[in-house]
Amino acid sequence: MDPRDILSIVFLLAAAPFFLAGTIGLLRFPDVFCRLHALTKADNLGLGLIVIALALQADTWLQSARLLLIWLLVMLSGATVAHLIARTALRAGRKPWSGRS
Amino acid sequence: MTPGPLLLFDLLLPAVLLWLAWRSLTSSDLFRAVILFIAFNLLLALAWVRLEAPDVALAEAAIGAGVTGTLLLAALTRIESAAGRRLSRPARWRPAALVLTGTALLAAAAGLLWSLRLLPTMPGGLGPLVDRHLAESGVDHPVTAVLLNFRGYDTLLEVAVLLLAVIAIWCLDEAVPFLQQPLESPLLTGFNRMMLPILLLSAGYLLWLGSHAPGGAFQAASLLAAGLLLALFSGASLPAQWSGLPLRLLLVLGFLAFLAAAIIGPLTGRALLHYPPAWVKPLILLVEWLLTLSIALILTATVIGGRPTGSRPYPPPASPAAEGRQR
Amino acid sequence: MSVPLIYTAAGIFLFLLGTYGLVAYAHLLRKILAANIMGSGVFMAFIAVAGRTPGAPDPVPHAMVLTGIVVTVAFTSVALALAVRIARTSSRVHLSGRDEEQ
Amino acid sequence: MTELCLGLALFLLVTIVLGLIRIRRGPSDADRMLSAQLFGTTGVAILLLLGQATDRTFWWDVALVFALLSAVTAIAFVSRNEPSETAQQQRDDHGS
Repeated sequence: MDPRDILSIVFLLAAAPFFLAGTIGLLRFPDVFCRLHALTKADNLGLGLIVIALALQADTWLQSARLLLIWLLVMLSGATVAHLIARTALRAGRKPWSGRS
Repeated sequence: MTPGPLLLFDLLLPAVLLWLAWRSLTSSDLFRAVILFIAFNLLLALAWVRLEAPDVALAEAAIGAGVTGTLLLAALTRIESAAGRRLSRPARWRPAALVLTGTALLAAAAGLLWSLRLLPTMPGGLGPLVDRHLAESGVDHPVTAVLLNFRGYDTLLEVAVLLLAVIAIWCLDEAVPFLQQPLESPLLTGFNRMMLPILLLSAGYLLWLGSHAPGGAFQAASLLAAGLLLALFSGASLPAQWSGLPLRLLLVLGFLAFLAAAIIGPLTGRALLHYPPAWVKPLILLVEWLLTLSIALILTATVIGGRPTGSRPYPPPASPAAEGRQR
Repeated sequence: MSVPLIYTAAGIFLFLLGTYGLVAYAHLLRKILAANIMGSGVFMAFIAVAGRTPGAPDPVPHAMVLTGIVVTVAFTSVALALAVRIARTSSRVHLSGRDEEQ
Repeated sequence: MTELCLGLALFLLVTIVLGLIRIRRGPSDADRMLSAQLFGTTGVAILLLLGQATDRTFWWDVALVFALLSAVTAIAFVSRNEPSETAQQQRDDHGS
């Protein structure tokens, strides 16, 4: 097991909790805005760690560049969509959650 | 035997697909049905990946995630603005009818599954035949060779079907404003300014890829169509003088190019769609490029869902009354 | 338990689910969704059966299913345009003569 | 290594199943669109892992298409739900 494999395994194992956190946040949080918060965690960090792990395994630089591009695109569209959904919810008069309501 | 986790994956994915399809059909609120259907399409692309069908997975992802979702949401908006947002429940069945239909469906399922067991696993299918003639097809990827050369007839008529779809839609109604009121969000325009070139490049990448790996005209066209839709969402529209003859020419261009390539055969003493061996490769590339452009415009036109009116841009901008309401 | 068998069975059940949806609902948009699900079921069964042959996957079913997916988009868009047209002219979205909400 | 990739892909599919609960329960349309967006991202992750596990990197092209198009449907949803959200939406929301 050369160091690259070990590092990849570490990163892959580190990615799992972020996806889990994203999903549990999606289920447990009280309103849209918090859930958006949880969703983008899965995007940025969960996928990012997977991309790093796979980039370590990639044989050529081109493949790791492709992985990086996919990750950047997911983050770009994730951020835009999160903003637009939050804006629509806010304009529809949905107040952010504040304590025991 | 497939490795452990993969088998579990293959058991869980169909179950999720069936559950999504069931929930999509039986949910009372229509919007929820559409969203569940979009999620169903997303996971369907994963099923094609598990079935070793890369081209189909690409097409499902590009068309399912990009065009079909937007098409359904746009149509739902128009239907609800015309017929109101009422929840609809399944028909109240008399018990006899329910039992009859239930048994018929289950009998059909049992029959199909039983016939599946009798199906002989004949070796190879048509794969080896295609591989033998792959060299003359002008491309290196078997699926593209089948699509554009060996079974070019299907693809030619398929583009004709797409064209007929646009003609049918244009006969029904004039184009309505694509948005009630434009989404003036600075983030969206910034996102579009970044995404449109990337989508254009990726479409070119998929098109170039099609000649030797999974990819091709249809997947590239749906990416281009998604780019055009993004532009439409931020209020862009084709100016009036371009939405007349030029648009119609571009829509028909792909089909005409394919037809011309097909007719070269009989003109030079060969069968229809039998390209002269000397310029098979350039011919197929040219046809694929023009097909991508035309199909992208056709898919976008189907989402706009109405014919261009000579005087106004296509699709017409949001009506001033709506703008008055805009904060 | 080979992988293609699971997906063929799933395809068959998707087709039957779509048939039920097509029959049970009067709302046009639901019928269009049901028709799409039926199409996906047929494609899944077709490719899964094709996947049973050993060796490299057979390109011909893949090409035909690819064509099928594109044609499905075409017919969905026409059906939706018709549904919108019906909704606009008769402010109802189902064809049944009875007026109660179906 | 491939075992871990497959295991993680299975784990991500399970998170998608959990996400289905939010689609079912989500009071407002925005929540449902949100979970569809999460499915897109998790789908990209699964595709990358499957591509690595089965050593075929053309699955990464499918992931690229997913990444590119995940925004289109969500923007279609947003443009549909501009301020004209009905009051029914408000009642829907008090459920959460």
